[in-house]
Amino acid sequence: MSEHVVVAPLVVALVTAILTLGTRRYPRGQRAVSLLGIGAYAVAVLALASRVVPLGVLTGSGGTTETLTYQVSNWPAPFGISLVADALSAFMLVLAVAVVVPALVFSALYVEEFAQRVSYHSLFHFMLAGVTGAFLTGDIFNLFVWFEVMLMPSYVLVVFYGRAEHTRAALQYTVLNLLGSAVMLVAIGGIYATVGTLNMADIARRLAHAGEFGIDPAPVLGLGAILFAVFALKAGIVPFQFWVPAAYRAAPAPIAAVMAGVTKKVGIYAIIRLLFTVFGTATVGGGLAPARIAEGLGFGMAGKSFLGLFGPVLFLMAIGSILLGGLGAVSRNDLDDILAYSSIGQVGFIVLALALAATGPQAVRTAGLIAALVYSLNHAIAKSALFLISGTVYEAVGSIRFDALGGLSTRRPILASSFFLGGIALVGIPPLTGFFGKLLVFDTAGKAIVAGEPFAGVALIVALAGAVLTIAYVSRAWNRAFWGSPSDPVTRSYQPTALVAVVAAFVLLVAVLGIGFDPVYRAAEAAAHAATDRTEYVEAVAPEVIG
Amino acid sequence: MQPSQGTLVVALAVPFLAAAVTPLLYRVLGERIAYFGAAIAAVAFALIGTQIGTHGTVTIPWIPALDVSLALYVDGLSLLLGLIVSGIGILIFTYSGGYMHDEPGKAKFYTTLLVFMGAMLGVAFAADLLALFVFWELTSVSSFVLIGHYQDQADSQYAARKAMFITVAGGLFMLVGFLLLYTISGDALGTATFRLAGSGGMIENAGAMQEALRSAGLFVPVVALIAIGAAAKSAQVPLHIWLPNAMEAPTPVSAFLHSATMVKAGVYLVGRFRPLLSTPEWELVFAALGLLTMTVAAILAVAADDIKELLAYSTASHLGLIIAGFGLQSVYGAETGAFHILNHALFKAALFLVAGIVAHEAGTRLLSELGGLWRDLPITAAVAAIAALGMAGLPPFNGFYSKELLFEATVYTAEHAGGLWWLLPAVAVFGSIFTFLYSIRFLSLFFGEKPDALEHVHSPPLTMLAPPVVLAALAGIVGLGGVSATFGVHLGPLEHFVDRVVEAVGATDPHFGYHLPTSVTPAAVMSAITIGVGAVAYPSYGRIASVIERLIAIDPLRPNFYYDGLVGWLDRTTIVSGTVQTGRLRTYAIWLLLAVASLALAGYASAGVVLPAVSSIVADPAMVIVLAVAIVAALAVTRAPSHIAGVLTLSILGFMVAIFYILASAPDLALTQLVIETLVLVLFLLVLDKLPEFYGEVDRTRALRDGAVSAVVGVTVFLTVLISTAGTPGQPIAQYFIERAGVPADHGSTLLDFGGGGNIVNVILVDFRAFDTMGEISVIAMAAISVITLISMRERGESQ
Amino acid sequence: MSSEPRPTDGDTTVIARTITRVVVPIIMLVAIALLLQGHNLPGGGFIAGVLTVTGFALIYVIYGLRYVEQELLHRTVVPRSLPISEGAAETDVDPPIIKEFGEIFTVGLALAAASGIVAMALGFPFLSQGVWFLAGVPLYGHMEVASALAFDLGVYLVVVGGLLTILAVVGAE
Amino acid sequence: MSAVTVGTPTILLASTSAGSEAGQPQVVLAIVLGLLFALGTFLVLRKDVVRVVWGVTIISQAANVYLVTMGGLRGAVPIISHGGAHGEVTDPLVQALVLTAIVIGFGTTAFALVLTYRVYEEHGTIDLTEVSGR
Repeated sequence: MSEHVVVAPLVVALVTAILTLGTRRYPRGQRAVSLLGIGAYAVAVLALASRVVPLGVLTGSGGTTETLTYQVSNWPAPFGISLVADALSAFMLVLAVAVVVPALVFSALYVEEFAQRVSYHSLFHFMLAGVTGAFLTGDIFNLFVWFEVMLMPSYVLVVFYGRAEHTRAALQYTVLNLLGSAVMLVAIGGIYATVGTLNMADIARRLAHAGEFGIDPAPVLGLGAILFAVFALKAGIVPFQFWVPAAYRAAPAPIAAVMAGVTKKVGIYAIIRLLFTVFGTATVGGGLAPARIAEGLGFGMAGKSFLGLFGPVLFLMAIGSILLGGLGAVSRNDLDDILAYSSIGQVGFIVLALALAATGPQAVRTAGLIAALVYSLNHAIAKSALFLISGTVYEAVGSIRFDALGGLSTRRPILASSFFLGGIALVGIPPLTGFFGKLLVFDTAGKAIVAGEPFAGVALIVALAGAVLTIAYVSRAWNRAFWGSPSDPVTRSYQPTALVAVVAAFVLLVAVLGIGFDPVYRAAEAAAHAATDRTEYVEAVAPEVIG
Repeated sequence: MQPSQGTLVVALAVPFLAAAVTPLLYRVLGERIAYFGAAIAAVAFALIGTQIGTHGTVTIPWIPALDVSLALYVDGLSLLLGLIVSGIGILIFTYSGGYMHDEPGKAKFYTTLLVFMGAMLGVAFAADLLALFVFWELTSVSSFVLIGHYQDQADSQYAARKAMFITVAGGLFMLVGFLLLYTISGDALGTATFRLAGSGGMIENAGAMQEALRSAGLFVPVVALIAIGAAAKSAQVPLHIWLPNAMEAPTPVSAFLHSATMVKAGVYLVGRFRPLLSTPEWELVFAALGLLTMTVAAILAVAADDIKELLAYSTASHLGLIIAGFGLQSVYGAETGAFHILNHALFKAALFLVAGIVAHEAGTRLLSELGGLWRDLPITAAVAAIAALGMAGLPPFNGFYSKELLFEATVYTAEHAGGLWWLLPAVAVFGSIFTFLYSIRFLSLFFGEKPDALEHVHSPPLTMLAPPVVLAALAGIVGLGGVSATFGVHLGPLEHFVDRVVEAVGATDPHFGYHLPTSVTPAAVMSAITIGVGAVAYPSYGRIASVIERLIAIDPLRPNFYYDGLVGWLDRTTIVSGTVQTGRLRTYAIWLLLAVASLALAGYASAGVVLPAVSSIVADPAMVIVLAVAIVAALAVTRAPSHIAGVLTLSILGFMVAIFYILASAPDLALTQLVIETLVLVLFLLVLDKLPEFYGEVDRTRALRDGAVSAVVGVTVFLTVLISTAGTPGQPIAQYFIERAGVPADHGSTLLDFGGGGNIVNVILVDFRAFDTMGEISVIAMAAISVITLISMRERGESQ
Repeated sequence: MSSEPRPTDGDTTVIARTITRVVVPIIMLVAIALLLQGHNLPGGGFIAGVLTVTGFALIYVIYGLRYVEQELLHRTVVPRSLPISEGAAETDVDPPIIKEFGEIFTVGLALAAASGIVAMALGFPFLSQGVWFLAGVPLYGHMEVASALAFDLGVYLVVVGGLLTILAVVGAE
Repeated sequence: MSAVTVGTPTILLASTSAGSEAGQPQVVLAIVLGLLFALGTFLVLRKDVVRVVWGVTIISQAANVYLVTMGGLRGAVPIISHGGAHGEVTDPLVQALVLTAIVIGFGTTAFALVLTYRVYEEHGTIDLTEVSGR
């Protein structure tokens, strides 16, 4: 019960945030606390992850994954709030660590002194606490709270550097997310009213045995769809992507890195958790009309499961995201802009894998989830690294607009090589992690085709089109910014050595994890199994029954 | 004999390791780094050479979880390619030592060239589809970097991007083909495997694989996908367009990557897959693709004025020849492909190096500005003669024999299949005529009159001269082997080696031999026609070239029409930023709200939610009044004539909500709401004090549209409330809190399993769900910091 | 408008000032009562916190911010032309009063988090609460002490500090 | 770890007691909430930033009312004296949730207001049609 290792990452992030608030008068102390805090956070996450997914699982030498639970305030589930650390949560937490550690180190060197003291570190750690809480919690209202904890700092961090366009971006971002929060409350309230509980494991169990609990699961599908929409808003999937480009461009580089790398993945995580763990086996009596239509169109398999609705929805959203992100990115004239649009498209690939997972038979489902997770990991690392590189370019040159860049590859070869590595990881060149992401998405589509899902062919074509668009915009960014004759600003640029060192070390991860892909795959596999194993999840939380 | 794992691994690893140290080593060695590269290539060549005669697979595990290994397979085909790559590598590195003398970016150049060589060796030996793909894409990436070597030139950038675009995208198609094969292998072999060659691989079970592919209806798609990958890499029509642009690279790169080795990867792939997929469909796809390319590219070569461009089109054309050979199912087809890979590598690399010498020493690459160079460059001229005549397919030079084989193969197929298949030999001859024409035209730059504009041309340094001489000598020896074989003296080792290649591409029990024609065979007649027509047409070369030029100036026929159109559109399109991401919050909010509403409604509809029957509308009259006032207040807010009026009515709404909470037995909420509402009012007044009065009169159509959106949202919420209040879940968890919040009648001195407070709401907040509260107070603290930050950070920091 | 008298200052009537003077202490008292009784009767950290802030807000609206700072909190008023220049005081990122409020919510957060961590130290999960019944306390005789009170106090401080900060910053503009 | 002993589930209350009124759809509230959301939406779509903030405020307030409604509107004030509950009390859980939501809502509203002020400072207007632009 008192497995404090589960709550440790969250407590560390919270305490660090509070300490950085308390040390605002001592800038050096504050920075030291912040950096130590992120180190402690990394240790806490790794300790948790190694408990949940033992090393043996990663090396393939045996061992089994565990699902750890923790009842905050010592009240039993489902009455108290449960924290659940299974392989999926652990995977996402480690992904977060991979991004936030370099991002914070980068920030300490990059964000100006004054800004760091005002609030930067506290906001950063609160945001991290929100992310951590969202990954760990097993309670939907608590999820709302941690979403808010994550969003509140992100609002102001978007507008951190005050300029007209930043303010505009923040206004849009804030208003859309406030609407999202209100909508989320409605969904949570509705689910509570119809299912009678807030605990995710309990919801899953009650939905699976609706009759015993006297529940009519029918309304839950619609309410769940509302909840899903809120998650999609966080993940920036079409048609909820509107805030993404402006917000990412406005945010300081390390914040854009964390938002694209981590907070977006919170949305993805929540979608996986909701659709596959909580709703995975939920069915409604009577006919699911779209499911029947889908049946006619060949989406088949899911039958009357909730996924019968979400599969096609995810599919359409994925297609929209891939095309919109790709076509948006390809003509932009500014590094951050390209990266922001690109992140819409890249998340589309993740969602595409999820769509295939939602509609396909079990083998395709597992493959799709693994693909989505591996793709998420690559996107987190590569995209965050690219945002940091863009920040470094800004620091060195004073602009990230193409018309002011050019010739960086001769002037700043290490920085340029870092961008190149990150860029081709996005494209999916082997043996980088991005390749495995694409590979597994394609493989899932291939499996679905062999399994006789006609729409899988469309998925494959869209994925190929998206990949071609990725080549187009990455190569264009490279040509415009890094090749060519050095522009005046580039000629006058200086070498921010420490920043370059951070980004170079960070971006190497895409190669290291690609070449040593085996443990990554096994981790994703364990996470995918955890995501679909509702029984294990429910049994680990073991919500009690009254009456 | 089994190949040696250690030897192979070292041969493959050495180039990569060398690449890793090259940037540092360059600081020590400077220009001499070229010879370091040559030495590395020589080491690889020697190591691979020791494996001649072996056959089999060695496996190094890589990703056991996916059953992917770096399996290396040795047979004739992989040895052929491996030896070409490392052997020509030696010569190219040596040549570069002279050629790159004055060029920028040498450290990057040699590093990339070494990486490329390693990757190409990987392509040659990989037995696993995934490993093959890894190396395959690495060659594309190194090609990108090398084509863009002169990175400040717009042409180089264009060329590099185009090459990357086409080869990497083509690779993705191929990857899909590989994955389909992988999935199918699960049906065919029991367990899914990426293993292509070697024991337990797909080729060994070709029959079962074909059957499984067919029953899944995937045979043709897989062949097509692999064809796209191969065509992209080997510059087959219509994906050939990147190759002429790739000539922007330094000449050693053109010779190495874009004629002798990298472009051979696609051809190699076709050869490798031949034993697995060779069927009538296969024959149709690749014979057609190959012959089309052979002809079209040869025609385009005739129109070229730049010698490197001519050679580039010629390369595409010859690769087409090889593909056509591998496409044909007869043993002659296999022999054509196998033998021509070798011949082409020898003569084309030599020609490129010659072109490099000419460009380097004469300062131009335009045929129209060159001529009569043999006086200044006699050795180069001799090399060019041997190589170009081989390219033309003139006996007794090496290219002649492989072209004879192609003719033989097409005639064989036509004789057996009849009908339209007779087009094959016709097209082969037709294309070959153009090959003859441009080959002679290339050679002509050494003969005839030297243009006045051309100054004295220096002879090249030895490092640049020796490599083409070696290549031409080898080409010459291969050619002479055919002559001597006519008299019974065979070039045994070579013929034996080609035998093994032929075997590797799927012919059983081959007996390869080549010699000059000794009787009037159809192939000999076709050769005679080719040469005869070519010789007759050559005097009209200028006219033919200008006809072709006029033809390819017509847009739909222009080779780059489609690529430039597509990429140009992509680079400028505002389809997203102009129509979707408009920057208008209104649009964004409409999409968000409508999407949420439609998701919810779709959910209700598809779950078949039945609206609850409303028997009677029982409602507390007080509540009805309060809510009615709230609605009126909200309405008034929307119609408020000023900000102040709006805020005041807004707070009326807030106070009504507070009263509602009282009626709903929620005193804590009511208190909080009341006080918060006051604070909000104060805050609004403070801020509004500084804002301009702005009412934004609403125009009618917009109001209607917004009204419709609002109505949809309203109806969705209405339904949601109706449906969810009708729910009667058993055992709601709230009961637990009611029971456990208080203090039980009997208790000890400490109480842990009860809340111990009378106010259940407060006990939930500070105990049962204190975790929520912890998050919530964090939000409040952050709201405060955020407000401070908003104010104190304005006008600060980065401006973009 | 920083150190200038607010236009409203002149407008507030004597009645308003007098009423404020009477009402505010009552509000404060009620707030503290609400905080302490919150566990058993309506109230608690939130309500008490927002009520306290309302009291301050009332003074602020009637008397102006300067009064709050100078007379109530004995702070010198610096021209609050935010953003404060970096050179002004090396350690001050906030204007004085906001710094004070900032400390209040920081302490509140720390208190709330610490109460949770203490539970961990005692071997219970994060944020576990307990109640102790003490016998023989003078005057009360029988008294119950809820650990949740510490947490609630933290909540109170955060609400007071946070909301006052917002009011002060907005008002200072 | 004595609190762990809570683990043994005891029959606390008959499950039907709280749900006795819950099955009755709240038509009046459904209409009111529908209208509030609709009016809030209408405001969010205006070009005056202040009105947009009002709209968001109304919507989040309506969401809170909705949440309270979800607890069922019958029953006594959820305050109990020592010794346990007597009589039927209304669902305290939703009230606690709404309390959390109200306070969070205040924080975000305050932020949105200051942001509005910033928008005015940066753009010299709070007309969204002028503020937008790509």
